[in-house]
Amino acid sequence: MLHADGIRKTFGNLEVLRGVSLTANKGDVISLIGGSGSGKSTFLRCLNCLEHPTGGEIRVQGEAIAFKPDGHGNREPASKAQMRRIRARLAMVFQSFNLWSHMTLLENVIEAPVHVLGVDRKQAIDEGLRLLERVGLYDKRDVYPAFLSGGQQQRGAIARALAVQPLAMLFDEPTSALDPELVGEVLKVIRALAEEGRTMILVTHEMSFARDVSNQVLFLHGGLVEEAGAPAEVFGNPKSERLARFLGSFH
Amino acid sequence: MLHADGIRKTFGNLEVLRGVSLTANKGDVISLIGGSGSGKSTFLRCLNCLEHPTGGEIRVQGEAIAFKPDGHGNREPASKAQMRRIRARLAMVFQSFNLWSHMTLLENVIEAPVHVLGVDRKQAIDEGLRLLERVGLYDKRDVYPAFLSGGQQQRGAIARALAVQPLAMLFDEPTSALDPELVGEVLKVIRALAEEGRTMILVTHEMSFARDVSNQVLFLHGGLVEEAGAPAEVFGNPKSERLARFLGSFH
Amino acid sequence: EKTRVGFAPEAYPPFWVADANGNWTGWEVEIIDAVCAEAKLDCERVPVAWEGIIPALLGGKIDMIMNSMRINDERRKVIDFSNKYYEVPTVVVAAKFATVDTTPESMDGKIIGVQVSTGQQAYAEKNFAANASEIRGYNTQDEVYQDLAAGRIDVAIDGVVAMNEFLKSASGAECCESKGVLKRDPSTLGEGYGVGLRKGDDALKAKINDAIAAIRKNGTYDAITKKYFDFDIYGGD
Amino acid sequence: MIWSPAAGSIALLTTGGWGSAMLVGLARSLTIALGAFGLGLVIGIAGALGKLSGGAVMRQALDLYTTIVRSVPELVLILIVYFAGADLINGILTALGQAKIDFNGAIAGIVVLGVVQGAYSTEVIRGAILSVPRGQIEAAQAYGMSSWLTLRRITLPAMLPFALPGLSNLWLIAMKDTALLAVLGFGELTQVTRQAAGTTKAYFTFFFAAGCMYLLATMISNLLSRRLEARASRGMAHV
Amino acid sequence: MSSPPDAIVREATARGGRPWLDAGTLTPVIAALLFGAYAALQMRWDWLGTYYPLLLRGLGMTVLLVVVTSSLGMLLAIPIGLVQVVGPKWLALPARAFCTVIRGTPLLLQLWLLYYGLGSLFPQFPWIRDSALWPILRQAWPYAFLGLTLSYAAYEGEVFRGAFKGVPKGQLDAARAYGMSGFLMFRRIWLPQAFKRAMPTLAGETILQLKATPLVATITVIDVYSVAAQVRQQTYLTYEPLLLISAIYILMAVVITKVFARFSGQGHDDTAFRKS
Ligand SMILES: Nc1ncnc2c1ncn2[C@@H]1O[C@H](COP(=O)(O)OP(=O)(O)OP(=O)(O)O)[C@@H](O)[C@H]1O
Ligand SMILES: Nc1ncnc2c1ncn2[C@@H]1O[C@H](COP(=O)(O)OP(=O)(O)OP(=O)(O)O)[C@@H](O)[C@H]1O
Ligand SMILES: [Mg+2]
Ligand SMILES: [Mg+2]
Repeated sequence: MLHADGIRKTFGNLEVLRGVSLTANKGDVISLIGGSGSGKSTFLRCLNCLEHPTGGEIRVQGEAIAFKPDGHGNREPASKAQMRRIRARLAMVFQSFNLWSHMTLLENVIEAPVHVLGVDRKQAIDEGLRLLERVGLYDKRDVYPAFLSGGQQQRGAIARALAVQPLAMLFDEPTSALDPELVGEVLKVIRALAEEGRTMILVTHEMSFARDVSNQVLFLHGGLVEEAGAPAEVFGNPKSERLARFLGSFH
Repeated sequence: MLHADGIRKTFGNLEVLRGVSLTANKGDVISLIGGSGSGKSTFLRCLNCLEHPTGGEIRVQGEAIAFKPDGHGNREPASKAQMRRIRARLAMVFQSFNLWSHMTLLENVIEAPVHVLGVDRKQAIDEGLRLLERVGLYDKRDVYPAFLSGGQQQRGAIARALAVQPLAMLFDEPTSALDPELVGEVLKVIRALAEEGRTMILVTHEMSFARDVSNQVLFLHGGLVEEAGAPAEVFGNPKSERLARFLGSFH
Repeated sequence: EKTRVGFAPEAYPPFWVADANGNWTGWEVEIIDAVCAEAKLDCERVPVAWEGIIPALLGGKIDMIMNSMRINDERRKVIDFSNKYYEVPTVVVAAKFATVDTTPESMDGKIIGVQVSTGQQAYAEKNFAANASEIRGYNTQDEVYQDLAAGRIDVAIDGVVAMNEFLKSASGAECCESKGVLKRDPSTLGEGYGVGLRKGDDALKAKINDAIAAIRKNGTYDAITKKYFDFDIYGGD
Repeated sequence: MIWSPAAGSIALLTTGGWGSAMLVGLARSLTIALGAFGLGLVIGIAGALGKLSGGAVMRQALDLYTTIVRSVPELVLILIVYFAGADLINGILTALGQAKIDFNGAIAGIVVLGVVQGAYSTEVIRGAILSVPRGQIEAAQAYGMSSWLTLRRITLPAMLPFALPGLSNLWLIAMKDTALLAVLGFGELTQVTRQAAGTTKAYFTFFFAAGCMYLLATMISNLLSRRLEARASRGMAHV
Repeated sequence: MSSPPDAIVREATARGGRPWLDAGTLTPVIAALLFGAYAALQMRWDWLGTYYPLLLRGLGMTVLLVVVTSSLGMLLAIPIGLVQVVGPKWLALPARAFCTVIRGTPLLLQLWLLYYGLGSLFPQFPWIRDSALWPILRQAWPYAFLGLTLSYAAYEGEVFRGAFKGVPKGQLDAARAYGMSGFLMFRRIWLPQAFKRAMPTLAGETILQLKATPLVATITVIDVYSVAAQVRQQTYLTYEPLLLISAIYILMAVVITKVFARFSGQGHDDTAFRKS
């Protein structure tokens, strides 16, 4: 359903991704792990074209994103309309949530359905309230993000993502900005989504969580996939020495 | 050497501390643990009068800090000179470092010795450079804090504290603002200080570290010391149910 | 097609007097009306700050200036003038106790106040600059009188009519008196007061000149003048 | 007599009709200020967007505009824009075979001050847009919003709390700058005050009264803008 | 006006983080050069020969006004800002009122009130009129300096209020924690940091002060603007004098920017504050 093939990305002279591939089928939960600066976030952002990959191909439900040269030695999406269509289906949950600060929680949730997908406002509100209830934030629907705790904001961001009925959800370190006490709360929601059969791709530092929830783990190192496989395999029996060292530094 | 006796502190109607006592002898390393909002920071700030305790007594090397009513229903130190003298000997390392941003690292380190203690500038610089070398920041002596990483700032703040040759050092969550990678770095410095026999009082969320480094642990809850004792005892065999639950949420 | 007559919206009695509703009255206002009526012009008065009044004429924002403007050589370089429609002597005024007359020597060490870009400023610059301690330029004549009364300037120069008006006022009567009439000096003090026109606007100029002559002849001019003055303000021919 | 006793001053304001003339002047000042501020706002939004996302040529041209306007005194700018602006417009109209237009009165004042205000608004709004956290805009992109939709739904409303303090300052400046139009002979508050003072010779009374009117207008504006700010930043945590 | 000073263009470029002299920079430079050439060839500049001594004198007065009033104003502004943050009510309220009144009324009106209002009260008192001060009080410049100083003090008082308030509490906590006395903390930590925060605003505000100086012409003080106005009135040239002094003001604004850039010095920025 979502294929990335040989994604490369350079920033100036810095080669961050040197050919990273990934295939996500419906219901897959894929974790990306790796050291700081290994390009996990960059790869995730390439998937929905927030960064324009320097090379490689991205296909969503068989449709390849078309690129053209951007005149500065990089590529950019050839059709803005296509890019927007695809983005709207790959909902991203940011590490720092990025809820829109001038909108209440409910307004955040219905914004994209109403203004991007053209859903009827009334219907979007019904659906939005249902989703907020689902993540336990029904009471907070009229509150502005600044007045929510980190964990509540994170769950709000998840509701916002769910509201566009995404093909796949992209999570960038969904818990790293949270208190240890809030981590559990958010992981619970993600785990529930996984059990529902949602397609998810997540960058995470929580190894135990990655092991728990995902059916595929990719270890990025030096801009390449150093090792990939089922979590039991990757965590239980790391083949690469680097992965072993990386896992050793966690307890 | 440092005694706090029945410290109480209320903010408006909020009773944050309801009688907390602590005795630190030379070479003691005391960890304060407890849930968020349990008053750990407040207690630490009471020790050097950054907050004026509503009740209780503080004695430093046998000398009690004298208080008088401040006219707003609280107390304030009776003698500013005494308070300043005592503060200068209880060096505080803040959670957010609070290095003075308009001074280079070296200037930060020599500021209090030169301007508060009246040490000769030349001598203060010599000592300051020695301390910066000790925390591995000799190269960064002429850099402004904004250009240092979190861990470097934290170590700089420790050097600044050491420069006043404190009787005791007060640490407020010395690692919580740091990357996991930087935590180790700072903990190493603190451990070295502990091995030198420095008196330290620290607020921390790192249970493993508290266990490792301290000879006394205080668990604060509801404005009171819920449990106190040697780390082996407190961690290994918590008597209070609350402490057990609190420790359970860590792994 | 309207003819726009530029004037500086400042009190200059008895030529220009404003009331609170923004209506202007005064000798010159009535003369403007009479001239326009005579010349069959549909006139509209347009307020323009004095210091920008000639640029406004040149820039086509107004078509003529009727605002007690002296006809002098300096101005003739850039604009054209109608024949004069009045002329009064220029006088020197100072505090009663001051020993001042119209000679440069008597101006030694004095502060002279004049309105900027007027004939009297040009006269002062030309004749008194060497002696006076300062020639202070004001935006309005009214401010000159104010500072004269306050004793912040020693000497003021202005046409005798406006000056008399000031000397009749409470503050003027208290402090000051006329110290003499300046000699005629066409290059600075000019040859009377005329209507300022754009160069080449000869048709309008002819109309105005005819109208001035006509109202002089048919008695309108004298009728208006009688309301304000007990002498003939036209001056000699 | 320059310093009239209070009773006399009040009598001057109420009986001579000068008091109401000043109120009319104030109304004209406020009208011009409002027009200029509005025009400035339009220029400002366009200018800020041009500076942030326009081509190199446009950015440089805008930089030139804001730099010049912000370092040349308003008094000079007003004269330049008033004279050159009218010449330019009428020159163009003549070249097109149209009749000249009358570039006088309130419209001129609004255009002149609006061009000056526009330069400042450009910088205020540009700064405000830049203070919108990048993530807010990225989130909009991630949900497939087009640039225009992002601008309308996210960027502009989100920048408002940052822009409002600067904009309310600009409004106060617009109000006070109308006083400078006196150099063009406009009958706004300052001009009326001068006439009143000149005619009645009660200088202190009228200058003081005008000062009070400006101050009152400022304080009311402050009150309103504080309300507006509170409303716009209702989503921001109070610190 | 001749070509805009390179420095401004470069300034503008540096701010945008763009290289100096790309295609975009060339456009306005070329436009300015063309305009400069037009101005030089098509406009009249012969009057410069006659008026340059006056222009220089006026320029001197303008520079003096800016330098003196902003220095004095700054000295007033610091306490005005400070008492509003930490002062007792009886000091904070008057300071607040002072800022509101001055900022809420046009400077033009303030100058008139001072010169024609206050200034003309003095001569009514014989003991002032006969005093040694009278020769100074009857001049216009004292009122110009006073008016501009008060205005700068009020605007900058507001800036300093924000700057003092903006210094993070933690910075002061740290100073207290090391036993600094109130005054030492003010001198060593609070004031320097407030200054750093105020600096960028101060540069802009000082340019505003420069731009306010022409108003003194309305109370008969001869600054560079009033000389240009005189030239306009005497030569009836509409544009040339205006363009010349525009160029002069732009140059002065560049100098002010540079001077403040030097003062605000090197190194640190606010990122440390943002982290916490
Ligand atoms: N816009 C950019 N311009 C230049 N370099 C960039 C940019 N974005 C990221 N990089 C660089 O690319 C590298 C990979 O960054 P990325 O954020 O993808 O790492 P990461 O694996 O997500 O790390 P972390 O775990 O710390 O979030 C880093 O060296 C980073 O400095
Ligand atoms: N200046 C203050 N005014 C009012 N309430 C305060 C103030 N400082 C702290 N509090 C309150 O006192 C309580 C204890 O705060 P404190 O910062 O000491 O907690 P803590 O144990 O350090 O928590 P954490 O682990 O989250 O840092 C909290 O409820 C807090 O809201
Ligand atoms: Mg990342
Ligand atoms: Mg704390």
